[in-house]
Amino acid sequence: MATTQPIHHRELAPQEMLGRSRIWTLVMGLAVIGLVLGIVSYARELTGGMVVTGMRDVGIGGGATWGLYVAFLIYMMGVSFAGITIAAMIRLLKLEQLRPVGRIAEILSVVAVVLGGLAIIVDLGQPLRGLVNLFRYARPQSPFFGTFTLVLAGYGFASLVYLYLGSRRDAAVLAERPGRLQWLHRFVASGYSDTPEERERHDRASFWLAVGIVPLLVVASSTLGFVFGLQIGRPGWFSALQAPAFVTLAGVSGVGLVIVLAALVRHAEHRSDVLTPAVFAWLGKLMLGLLFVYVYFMAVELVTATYAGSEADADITAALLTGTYAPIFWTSVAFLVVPLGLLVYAALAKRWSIGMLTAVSVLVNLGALGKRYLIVVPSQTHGTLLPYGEGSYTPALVEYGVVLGLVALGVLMIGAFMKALPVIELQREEEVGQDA
Amino acid sequence: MTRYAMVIDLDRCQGCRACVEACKVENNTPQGSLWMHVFRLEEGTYPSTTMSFLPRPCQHCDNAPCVKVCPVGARYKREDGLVLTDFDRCIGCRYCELACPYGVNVFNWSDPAEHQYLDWDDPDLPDEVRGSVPPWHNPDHDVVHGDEQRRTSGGGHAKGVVEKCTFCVQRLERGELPACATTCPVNAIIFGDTDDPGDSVNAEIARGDAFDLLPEAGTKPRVHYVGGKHPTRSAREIERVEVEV
Amino acid sequence: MRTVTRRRFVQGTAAVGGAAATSKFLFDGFDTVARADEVVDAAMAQLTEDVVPTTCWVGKQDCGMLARRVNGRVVKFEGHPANPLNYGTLCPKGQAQIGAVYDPNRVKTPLVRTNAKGEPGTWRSASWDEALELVAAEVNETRARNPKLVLWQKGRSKAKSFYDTAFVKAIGSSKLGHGAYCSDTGYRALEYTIGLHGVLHPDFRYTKYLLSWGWNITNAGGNKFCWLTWPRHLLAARERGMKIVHIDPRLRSAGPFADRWLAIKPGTDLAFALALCHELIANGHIDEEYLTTYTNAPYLVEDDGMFHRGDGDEPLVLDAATNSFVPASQAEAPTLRASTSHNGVAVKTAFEVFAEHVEQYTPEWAAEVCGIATSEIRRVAREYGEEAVIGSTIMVDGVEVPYRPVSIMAYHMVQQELGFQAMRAMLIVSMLVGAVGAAGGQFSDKTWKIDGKYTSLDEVEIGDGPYDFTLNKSKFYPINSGHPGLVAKVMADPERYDVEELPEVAILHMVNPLGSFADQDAFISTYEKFRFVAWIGPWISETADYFADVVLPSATIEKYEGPMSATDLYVDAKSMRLPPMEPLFESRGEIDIYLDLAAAIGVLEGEDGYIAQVNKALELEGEFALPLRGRPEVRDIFDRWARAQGIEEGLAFFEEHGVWVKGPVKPTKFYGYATDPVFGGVVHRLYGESLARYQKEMKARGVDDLYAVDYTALPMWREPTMEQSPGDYDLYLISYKLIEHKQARTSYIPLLNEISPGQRLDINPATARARGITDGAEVWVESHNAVTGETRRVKTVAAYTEGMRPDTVGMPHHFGLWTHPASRDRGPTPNALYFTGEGYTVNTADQSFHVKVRAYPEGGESA
Amino acid sequence: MRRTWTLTLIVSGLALMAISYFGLAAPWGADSVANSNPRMPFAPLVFVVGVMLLFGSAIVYELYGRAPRGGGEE
Repeated sequence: MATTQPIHHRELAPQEMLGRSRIWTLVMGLAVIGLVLGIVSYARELTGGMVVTGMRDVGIGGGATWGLYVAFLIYMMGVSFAGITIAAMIRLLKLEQLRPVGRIAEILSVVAVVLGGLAIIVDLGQPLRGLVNLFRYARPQSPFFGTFTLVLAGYGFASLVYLYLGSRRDAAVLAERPGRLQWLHRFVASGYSDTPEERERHDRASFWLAVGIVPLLVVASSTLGFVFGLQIGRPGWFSALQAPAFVTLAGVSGVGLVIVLAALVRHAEHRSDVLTPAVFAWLGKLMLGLLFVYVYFMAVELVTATYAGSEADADITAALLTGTYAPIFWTSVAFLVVPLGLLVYAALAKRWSIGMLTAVSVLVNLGALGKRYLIVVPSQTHGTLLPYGEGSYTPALVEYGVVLGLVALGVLMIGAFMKALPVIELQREEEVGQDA
Repeated sequence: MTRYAMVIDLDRCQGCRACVEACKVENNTPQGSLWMHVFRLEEGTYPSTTMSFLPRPCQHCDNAPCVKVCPVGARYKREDGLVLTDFDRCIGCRYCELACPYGVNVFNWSDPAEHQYLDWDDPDLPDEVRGSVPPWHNPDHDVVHGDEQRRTSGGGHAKGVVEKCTFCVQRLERGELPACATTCPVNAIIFGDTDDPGDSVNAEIARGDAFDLLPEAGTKPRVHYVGGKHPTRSAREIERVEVEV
Repeated sequence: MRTVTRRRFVQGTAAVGGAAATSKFLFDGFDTVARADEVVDAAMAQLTEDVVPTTCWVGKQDCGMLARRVNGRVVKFEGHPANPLNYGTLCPKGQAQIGAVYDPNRVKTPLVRTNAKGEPGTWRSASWDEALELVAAEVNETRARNPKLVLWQKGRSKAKSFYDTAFVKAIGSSKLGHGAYCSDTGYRALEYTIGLHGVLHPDFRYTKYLLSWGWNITNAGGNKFCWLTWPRHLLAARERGMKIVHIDPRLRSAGPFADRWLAIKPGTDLAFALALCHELIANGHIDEEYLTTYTNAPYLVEDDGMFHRGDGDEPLVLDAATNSFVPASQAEAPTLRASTSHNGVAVKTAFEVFAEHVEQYTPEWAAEVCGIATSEIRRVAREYGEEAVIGSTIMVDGVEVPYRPVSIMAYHMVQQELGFQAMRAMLIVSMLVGAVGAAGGQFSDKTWKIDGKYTSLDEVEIGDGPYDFTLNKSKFYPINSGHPGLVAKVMADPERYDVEELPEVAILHMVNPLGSFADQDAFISTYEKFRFVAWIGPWISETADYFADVVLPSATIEKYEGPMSATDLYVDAKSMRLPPMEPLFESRGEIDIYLDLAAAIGVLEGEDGYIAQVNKALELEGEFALPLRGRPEVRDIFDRWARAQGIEEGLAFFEEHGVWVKGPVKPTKFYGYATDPVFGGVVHRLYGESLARYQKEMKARGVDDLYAVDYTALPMWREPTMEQSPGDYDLYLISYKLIEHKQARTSYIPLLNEISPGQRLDINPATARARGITDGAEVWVESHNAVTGETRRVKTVAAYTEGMRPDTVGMPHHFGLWTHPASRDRGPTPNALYFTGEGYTVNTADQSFHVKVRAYPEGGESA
Repeated sequence: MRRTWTLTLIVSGLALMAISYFGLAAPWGADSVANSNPRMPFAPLVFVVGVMLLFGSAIVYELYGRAPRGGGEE
């Protein structure tokens, strides 16, 4: 039976407000340290110039001019893409059982966009000019235009809206209870009343929002792929596969992070009630699908590089398979292929252990990072078309520091959100009613 | 209407790198920033070894990848064929550097003012250079150029921006040839206007043995080569320069 | 601590607070519109710009330059379009020298030493007057006893060396140059053989077949010109179809310009040349007319190797016309080949002797010695002989001259133990086909001017000692090139060389024995013996650093110097170095320094004074002569010179035009065949009778065979002394020039160090791998003295190249300096590996730059 | 009314994006100085604004006629 009653009459289950566990505090503490390190590192880069990084000019400089930062940017864009896709799919395909991870995905998406944006800024030689000149002069013809405007402004904003609208109801619930954050909850709730028409309206709005977002995402992530895909000057990049490959690997890593976060929340905040194995199984299958496609792309790319490839492509492939980059390459491949195996097994055995999925997710994300790195760097150090000889690139401590800082910032943002609003949607009272 | 082009005669080039030095002095480029590079290449094994030289300025492509990818239009193509960089607009994303198949772009990794061959121990240095850094500071680089009125000549203007060969835009405006073409002791660098039928550069381009660098990249360079042959990837670079950024 | 307290210039900026630096970074050129306009105004404000003609200072040939000045400061040097040497172009050094001009590490004031000699110096600034007085006092103290004990030594002379030779004459000092390290071996050989002052270079206008014999085509010039001018000639010739045979262990020197590469074993050039002679005679490629008419080839030689003079004192020839023995000068048709007897004395023509002598030097034999295929040797000999088209003539500017379009370019390669005779043999190759002084054939000097040494070298009187410290006219080195390295050896052990008086005071002018001469150790141990050393130069050289008592800072380009010949062989011109700026810091132009020094010493005025000597050297007579009283202005000296040359405007002409182009040189000036009298009236010495005489006299005075062995009438092969080093010293070390550098001093210029960073060991990859030496890795090079057994080693980095003979390694001869911050840590100099003295010095007292070495990786000492 | 506003925002958002991308931003091409400047200064910003309007419409749709503060209506 489902009789509507004003929500404030309902008692809030204690576990529904999160962010109180010891683990949470510990993680936040570490994040703060990481952030400080990041800030210190970036300060060094600003004052000393980018000479403090490991990057150098391509050619006579014998280096790579894009390095860890860009690899991280691409990775984050992928995560963000995947996050919002999952959220949107939950809407579009009415995947009720996945609703508990919906918001996790949304948050992930927003955070990832922010980090990606910052990654671009720290990679600029003239960061402040960048902020102004991009808005002022950005050229559609430059793939950067797409990456920058569409990705950052576009679905950064879109996912923010999405997150906001989705959070109103829970905010309204919390707004009822006095507390330090009541003002915030009231603001977010912005007069949400749990009337049927309000709900119905919200559902419709977020449905169309989702409909709007998904194509945008494909375009956006593809342009990011084009940033590399369209470069004739860079052997190993000029590949039609880049865009689709980008999108799929993005999906893989994103789903992975969702799984990790979900597992973390489930364990740390004891939410096995909603984050059921079924949820994980579903995500696992999704990852299996994407991973399968990606590994296929990877194989095709390798084959084309080894056989059809030009001399330059051949050199890069050599560097990847047997040369300088072989360790990173084969590790990344293993981190993607082994999980695929595990997932296939799980699918056949119909046994989706959360532990295994979490492990797999961590692996694929490391693998994804590695692959991003290998797309960016080798073509610069080993792909020069004129006989410059081999170059080399090793990220400097400063770069690791800055990236660490960015990750830490992301963690802090998520943690803060958990404090402010339920990271898992509050159950609607008809469900409560069922529980009762 | 003028359309500038350069022809480099590999039958004449002796690989002396005078062009490199002329460029550096003329354009005040900072330490580690070589806009012109001369490959000294070696192929084969003793005793059947062959050697060749290959000067490599910016190719000033008509279909320039760097121009296409520049997110803010700091790198742009002029109607007269020059591909220039607006040092005051560049945001330092180094996308042009990746897009260029020839590797001609140079980024100011550190403060150029502190990389002008002057960081030696000397208390009197400031007085000696009398505020002009480098001591051979060329005032042409302080002013704007072309109808577009942008500051595009010279190097080392700011930390964190990309620079490259400009065909010596400041000299062209004075009616002079680029520094490299002027100084070449064996006149291996021919520079001129392809829209002027009388210009000797056209005859050179028309030579049967003329070729472009990396034609497969479809960049349509305005720098052409005659004599010699396109370097193969089996060529080894000897006597590499050691840039210190 | 070398000079007054120093601190890092960059500290100023480094000290800027983090916050400030950050904002500087963030906002640096942030405003993207306003900025441009501001700078326009800023820059447009009061700029005065002009152009001053001058000449290059960094190289040896003083190319014409235009200095672009902004507000009185030079911002760029460009080639002078009208100067025949460079026609508007400049080499990398010419471009980069602006870095040397503004070098903050130049000596800024006269310096006086404040610490003991023999170690890096510490200095105090002094006034010019004080410094000059110090030098004058020491010089006069020694001059009073024996002016020859004052040693004046200079590196390369820039422009006409009138002002310094005038000084040497005025104070009557001894004099040393750098010649014995340059190509003087070749100079001696040519002066002696054909009377020209120079080494071998071609008539590029017509030559079609060039033996590039150890010529570093793409990096170095020849003895008469810098690299810049020669390649211009070479390319023009090549575009006319000239073929280049590159005879050099190292391909890089000719790079792409070698049509054929003969990787000859170092030190065997004499053998190769003798084999060519053998083949030319065998193939009948002989210009009989030239040989019989203009050389001593038909002279009759007795068994003792001396000419057959009969009763008179002129050598006799067998006149085919009258079939009688007549003095050479009276013969109508001397016989070239004859073996007969006269008055019971068995005689042969010199040519006969030569032909029999080279019988042994077959291509097969040479192939063994030189490591070149027999077929290649035969081929070169055949092509050279055929291309010579013996007997043909050509009209050049209305003058008919013999046409022999085959020639040899050879320069520093003669700096080897057998260099003197090797050069003679190479010249004889050219003589056999009559290419000497012919169109397209063999040149040596800019004009066909007979040098006084043609006679003097033939009439050397070997004394009995005691000898002067240069061993001039000694039984050790009767033909003497004045070898600073030998002087060092002599000073180390005078008794051994029968020398009593050693120099006490040295005035070193831009010469840096410690850095640029072979046998560094010898110099370090000898310059200590000078009571007083004065140094003149823009920087403190290594020699000055260790041994100078007083340093007099000279200007770089910002001074008057000249006059300079600007001829490129074919167009005659003169140029001037004019100061584009006032001398920087407290430096002074050299001429001012010598004027002041002469005044301080008290030899400025008077009949044989400095001024009088300058008048003589510049041929300033009558109205143009400088008054012998009072110190002249430097500009006035050159103004008088210019007017004496018939230029009414005087120096103003050069101040306006930069170069004085006199027009094309007449063929009668440089074609030996076309001069009047032909070849300047000298007889070319195919047969070096006097050399054999010297050997007799030397042996009579009981010198070691090592000194006398190469004094032979005809070039004779022997194994170089270095071959006696033990077998594990299995590599030959050669050194060579890089186009980016001039000697070692250009390593003061960071602009050049950037494109040519430092020392390296060029080594064939196969050779390197066999020794476990990897590309770019540190490697030890250890040399061995075959005479004394001494070994020396330096560490550098390996540079693989397939363009190097597997049994040969090479090092550029620059670098190895330590006084200038920019030149520090650029690796060692190969001069630290070479030896001088017995076994490593040519019989004309010139330096050999060959030595046997072994190479092993860092850490592989035991290897 | 709510619908009208929402649609207006969506349409204008799309319009701004289109106009900026095709009309105001720097023209496609690499052969003239004109290619390096947007036809209207800050055209890219207009594009971003367009994107924001487009998705902002959802907020308007949901919040139309609501005060930003206050918890539910009595």
